[in-house]
Amino acid sequence: MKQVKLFLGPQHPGMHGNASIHMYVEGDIIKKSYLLPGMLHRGFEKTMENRTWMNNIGIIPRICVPEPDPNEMVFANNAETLANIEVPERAHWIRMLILELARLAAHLMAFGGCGGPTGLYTAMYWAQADRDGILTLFEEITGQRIYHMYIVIGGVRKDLPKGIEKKILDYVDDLERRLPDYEDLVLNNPTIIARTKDQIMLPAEVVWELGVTGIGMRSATGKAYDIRKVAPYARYDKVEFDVPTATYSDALTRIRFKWLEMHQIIRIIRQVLELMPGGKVREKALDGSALRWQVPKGQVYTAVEASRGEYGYYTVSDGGIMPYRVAVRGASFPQGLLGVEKYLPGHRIDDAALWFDTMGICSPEIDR
Amino acid sequence: MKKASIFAPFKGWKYLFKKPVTVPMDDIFKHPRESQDNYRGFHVNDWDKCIGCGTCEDVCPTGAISMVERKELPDVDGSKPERPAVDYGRCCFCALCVDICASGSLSMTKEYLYNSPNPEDFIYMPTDQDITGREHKAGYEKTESSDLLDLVRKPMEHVDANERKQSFIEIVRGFSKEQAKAEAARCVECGICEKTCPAHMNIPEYIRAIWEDDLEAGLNWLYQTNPLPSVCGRICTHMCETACALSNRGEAIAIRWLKRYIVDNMPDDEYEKVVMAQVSAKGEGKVAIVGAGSAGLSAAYYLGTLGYEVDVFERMPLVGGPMRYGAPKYRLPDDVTTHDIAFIEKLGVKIHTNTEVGRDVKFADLRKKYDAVFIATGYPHTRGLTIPGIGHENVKMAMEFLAASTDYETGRGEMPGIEDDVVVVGSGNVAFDVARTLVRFQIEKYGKSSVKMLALENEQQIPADKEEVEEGGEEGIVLHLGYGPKHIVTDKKGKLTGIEAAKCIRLFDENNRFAPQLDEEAIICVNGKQVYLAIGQTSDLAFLPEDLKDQVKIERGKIVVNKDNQVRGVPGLFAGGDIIRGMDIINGVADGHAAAVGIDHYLRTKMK
Amino acid sequence: MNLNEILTGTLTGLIILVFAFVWQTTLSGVTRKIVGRFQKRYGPKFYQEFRDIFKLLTKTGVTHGWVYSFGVMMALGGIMGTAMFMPVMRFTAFPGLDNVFIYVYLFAVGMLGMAMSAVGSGNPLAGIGVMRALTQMVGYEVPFLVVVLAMVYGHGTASVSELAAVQQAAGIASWNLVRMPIGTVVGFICLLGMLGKKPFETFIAPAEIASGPMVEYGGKQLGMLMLLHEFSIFIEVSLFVNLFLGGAVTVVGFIIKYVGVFVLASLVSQALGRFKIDQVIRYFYRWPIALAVAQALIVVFLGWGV
Amino acid sequence: MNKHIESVTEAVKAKFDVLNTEIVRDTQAAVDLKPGDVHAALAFLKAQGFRQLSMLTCVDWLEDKEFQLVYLLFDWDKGVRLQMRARLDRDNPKFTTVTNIYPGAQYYERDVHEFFGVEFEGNPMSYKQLFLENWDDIPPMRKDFNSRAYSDKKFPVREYKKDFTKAGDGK
Amino acid sequence: MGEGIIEKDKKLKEGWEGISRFFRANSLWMLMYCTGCCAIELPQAMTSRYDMERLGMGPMATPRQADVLLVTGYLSVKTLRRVIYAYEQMSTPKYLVAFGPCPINGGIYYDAYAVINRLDQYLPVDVYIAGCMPKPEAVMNGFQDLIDGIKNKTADGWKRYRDNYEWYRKNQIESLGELRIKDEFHE
Repeated sequence: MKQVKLFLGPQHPGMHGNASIHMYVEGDIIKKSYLLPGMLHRGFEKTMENRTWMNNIGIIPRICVPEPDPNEMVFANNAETLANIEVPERAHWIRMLILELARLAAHLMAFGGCGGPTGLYTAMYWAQADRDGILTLFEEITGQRIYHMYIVIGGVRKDLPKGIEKKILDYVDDLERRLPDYEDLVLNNPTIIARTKDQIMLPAEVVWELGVTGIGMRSATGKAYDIRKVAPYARYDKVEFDVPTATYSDALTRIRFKWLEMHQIIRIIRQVLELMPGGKVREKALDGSALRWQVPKGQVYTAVEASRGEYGYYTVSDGGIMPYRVAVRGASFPQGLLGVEKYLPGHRIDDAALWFDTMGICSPEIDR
Repeated sequence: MKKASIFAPFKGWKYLFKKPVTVPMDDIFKHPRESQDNYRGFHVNDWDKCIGCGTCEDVCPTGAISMVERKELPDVDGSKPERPAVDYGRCCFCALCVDICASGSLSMTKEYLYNSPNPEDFIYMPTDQDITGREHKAGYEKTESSDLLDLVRKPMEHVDANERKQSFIEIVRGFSKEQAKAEAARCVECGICEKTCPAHMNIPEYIRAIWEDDLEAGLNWLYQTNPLPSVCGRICTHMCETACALSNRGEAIAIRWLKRYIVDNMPDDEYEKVVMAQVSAKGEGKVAIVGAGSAGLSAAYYLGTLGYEVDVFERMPLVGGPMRYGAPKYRLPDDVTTHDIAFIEKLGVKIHTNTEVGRDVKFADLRKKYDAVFIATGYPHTRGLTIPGIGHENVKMAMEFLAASTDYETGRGEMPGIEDDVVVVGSGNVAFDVARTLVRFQIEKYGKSSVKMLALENEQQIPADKEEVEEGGEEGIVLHLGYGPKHIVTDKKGKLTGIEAAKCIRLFDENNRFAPQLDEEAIICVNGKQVYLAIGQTSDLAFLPEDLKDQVKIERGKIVVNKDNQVRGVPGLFAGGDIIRGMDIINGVADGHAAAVGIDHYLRTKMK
Repeated sequence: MNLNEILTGTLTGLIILVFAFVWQTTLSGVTRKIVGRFQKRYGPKFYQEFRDIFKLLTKTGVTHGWVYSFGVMMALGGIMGTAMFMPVMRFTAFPGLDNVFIYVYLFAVGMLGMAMSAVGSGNPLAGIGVMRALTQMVGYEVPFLVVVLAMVYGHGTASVSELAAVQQAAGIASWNLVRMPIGTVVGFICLLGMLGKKPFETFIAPAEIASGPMVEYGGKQLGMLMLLHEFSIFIEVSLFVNLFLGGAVTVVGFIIKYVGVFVLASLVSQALGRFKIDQVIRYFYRWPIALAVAQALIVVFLGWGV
Repeated sequence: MNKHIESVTEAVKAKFDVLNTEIVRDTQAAVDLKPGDVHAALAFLKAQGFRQLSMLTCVDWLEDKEFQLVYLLFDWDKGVRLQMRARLDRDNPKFTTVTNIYPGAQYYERDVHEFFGVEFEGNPMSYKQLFLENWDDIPPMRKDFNSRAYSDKKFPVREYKKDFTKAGDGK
Repeated sequence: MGEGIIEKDKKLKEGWEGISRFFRANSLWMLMYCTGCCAIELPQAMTSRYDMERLGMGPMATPRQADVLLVTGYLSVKTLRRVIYAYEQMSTPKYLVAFGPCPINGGIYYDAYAVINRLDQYLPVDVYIAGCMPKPEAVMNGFQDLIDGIKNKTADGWKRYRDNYEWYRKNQIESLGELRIKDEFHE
């Protein structure tokens, strides 16, 4: 049979973000495929070497657009480790709140996003509308909807505004009431089940081979491989939550995991709001004005659990006012590049977009 | 977990009968929804508050802000006539500029709607209007936690009041390396201080050198404009710190202490290298300098570096003028002055002490023997007061007292005769110097101190430095502020018992001229056995020959000079320091430098 | 058939065409609003579809060779021709010529034109889309024809207007919906397939093959394609109304039935995902075909529903 | 302090010629190895439980004229992270692939090659451009590459014609 | 007489243009191409909360079908190349809306080696929307501006592109090297 070359993206309705999958198909079956990244390559790692430590907070959220806060968190955390800064207790809890809200927004987007490749646009409409509530909360807390620049070296930029706790609780209560609707619409929908059950498998060996993390890893290995549990940061060791695990990772499981995790996020948010102590929110331990903050020499890597998996920065400081080098580990780098090359072939064209979606691939963080 | 069923997805049809979550069209187009309180919208800038420091420009991670000079703005101390323009083709709305703004003038609105087909429309100079031109509400503003400036000065260690009262030990201990670096890191390099400094010292540059731990470069920067850094690092009036951008919201950078840190921590041999490295071309000519105060020494140094033959004539036995005979040793130890002067002398400058022009040397001879003459004789005399009883023998003059006390401290004279209960009239730095010196003497002589101060100015108007007032208070000086002296009170035996003063209602008249008005009803009497007058100083130009006196124009007690510090209408005669500007050490340094440049210029043109 | 009949027939056909266009385009807009409600929003104005179509027609077109250009014309012509034959209420342009099979064949002309044109554009995605469309057609045609044949057998006529008339005898009870409920369900599922509604949207599938056959259309050609789309919806829904819901005597009746069917199909579509093409075939060849055969057996052997 | 962190560094120290070790934080350590030991050490550590290569990256030490390869390993069961670092000669940056130990390294090696110019023998794919297209300069992440200059040369910047210096403008 | 006919012709043409503009303004189909980060607010604008369909705007799968090209934020050189392909494939009249600061003057990537600074060097832009990133309301107001621009004939970027094609092409090639490349670099 003749092989035809197809491009999934960069301009393609099924593509999340600006990337391209080159596929050679025979009939409907993909025989060979590659990801063409770099359409969103901005040279962030280089740009960061030319900005001061504080200035970097202003630009890095753009590395991962749907969930920008882990960027700020790992960057700040690296600098704090190198400079030995003790973050105030309250700031830890606010950071958790922000990270969980961001995770919730990202999960809603990804959960609704699976409606795109499967044709269930209603899920997307609903989820995006619910996500808007989080963005409004973010606007009130941090000052912007998408790029918050809120988690900074030494804590967080501002204290929570008055009365926000109630708004957050109202929002999560409201969302929790609607989660069963999502289950009915997506997870119990026979057409979606037909598309996703027992398909687009991710066996445990592949997880280890590629280095896939996050939901993919947990749904395949059956272990709670979540950095929040394995090596807790902030104050995740002080809150109770479950990590859904499974040993059979098909597309449906991975979509369902997002839904299950949303419940856990809501649980964490409630605990955070309940347990959050008072006090100051930022420790200014670096000397001088932000123009002259110097971080001591050292090399450190920090990773947090983003909605898509392990998200980390490797930061090198030579003691100057700018980082000497920052390397970004995008959570979707392994499954996005090597995964597409090795494990997408054999699937049908129809699966490519869904593969991309359920593996949790975010092209800006691959490209940087 | 519910079971999958074909009917499950249709349960969502219930939303057909519910109100949609959509924002109505009117809320988007006609009356766009208001953003949340904290929203980082477009910039607004309060031009009255803005000082044009350009810190926003420095911090902007995208290079979106550029400072634009505005001609209509006044170019005054503590600000620049520049205002930021924001390029919305760059801005990423991070609000770091708001967080760092030194004056707190920048903030953001809640506005978020702006679009245009013309890219030229996206650069804007924020005023109280943002780029949209619509009515707006305040959005993002900085808080204490988001502030990016370090507004608190690194604490400077001082000798405790009780300890320092006992002797003339230097009060300020100076920065350690860590403290100096940390203090230097606070600087935002706006350069506003540089304009205010009479000597226009390269303040941001030498602070940066400290921060980068490159003291040699720092010292180099210092000697570009100031050959008396050790002295200025201690007793400069530091107008730069008043102007400092950080002083708008917090404590100014300790520029004076940082300067002192450089000179104190530089080993002598390297120090000499830096000083000698300044020497450049060989100039031809001889210059006489009258007075070895700050202006005279500064001129001598720079003329020396230019290779001129310089002779300095000093009336007193020690070099330094007010540095030596004015400033008390607890502020300016003697060896510091010697240290600075030693390097100036190393350049080959000849200083003739105990040589008073007009008495030992004729001024007319100087004019003949030298190619140029620079007069910087300063304010050697205390201004008098015309009130009844002022001629009493126990009414003493500040300058004379300070000179005598220097002689005592340096072992050249007796302790001046002081009583155990005294009143100092005046509230300038000199008055405090007198008062605090008196405290030390009293403790040495009587074991306890009782010094009172009487001044016209009230607490807000007081001209002395804040730390002088604070430290004076710590040392037990009692202030009587806001009273003008009426007459000296004596008892029947003619012994001085105090001074009577009336409440001062007003210090300046409508034209802002000094014209104190006293309330004759509210009278107090401050008791004391001696009265020290420290209400200002005057110059002494008696040495000038008669023919010159006519040519030299004097306005309000100050000689009028042109921009090269040449006395107007008298070629070859230059003047500087207190006699042209009033009392200030850094003014002297600046004048000395300017005069050196002027003399160099004058001599070069003359030689040709 | 004399000239007079042909003339009046053509005139009626044209009126039906205009009606079809205005009606279906309006309804499409209204349905977008209803579907919007399901998605918790308001949706566009009800006349949005008109604006879309006219806008496309004012744009410049592109051509990818004569096969492409001719195919579009052929498809539009074929579908418009088919629409003219559709009995609406009591009006039939060409009485006696409204045999069910006429639609099947005439419809195929339109589909063929479109397939030709799409393949002619040279885009592999269009090729895949056409392949999928034809495969899907094979999928839904078989059960649908089985049900229709059973109906034809039961009622003894193949004329759509007559089939409709038969059902108007005794009110709702005589509708095929009641007489042949299993057949109606199969018919509705096949209608979803014909309309390209989810779960049978596979041949358009924007997220997979970027709207399939339509991938290379733009400007005027796309406008024509949209017109074609409206007409084919009209044909398919009217056919369903006539065959299963007893046609219509009055305008109100027709409109209610038509709206009911179309809105239901759209709502179902929005609540479901799309099948893969192999699943489509497997699906049609499992339940609908089994039910259709069962319905046929019931009609033929038990005589129920006749 | 995580109890495993020291045992791991000790084990590496015992087996290999370790240049330097450093405890970065309570769950993270760093070891500097000679380039020749990297493969053996990676294989050893993988057997010890470091089943994941989180990232492979590179640091350009321009003044030392060296490239530093950093292998970030993570043990998911113990929650311990290890930075394994080795320095290469900057003028001749060649190394051997580790894809036989960690297959996931393939694209990281490609990334490092693209942005630093380090060649990985045994990974033929690593020689091809990935993120960049028509790149016509030295590898961009090297310290001697000036991003601003390149941008200014290639992409014109807008020069606004608006004049703010006059009073009353900008309103 | 002849003049009368020309006059009438002109009027007819104008009338037709007016009608066309009315339809174009109220039915803008946008190309779903997320070129940069500002695309993250587009789903918000398009879905239930802001429901952009009310403006007659909807996403379209391919450039041929679309009327508006959205440059959502920065353009890396690699994307610029594809955006140019896409823009040239769209059938006229076509419009281009640029989001955020990056297409105006480089935004935060003004010194990045991989991102262009000024979009108007390469493609004509009809509306710029300020904000990083623009809120959905801002996006919709931007589109409203575009709609107004179409109605009063100011949004004519596609004509500019046609008339100054050489100039645009020259700039494109200067920054991109070659315009068309075969991106089969994997094989």
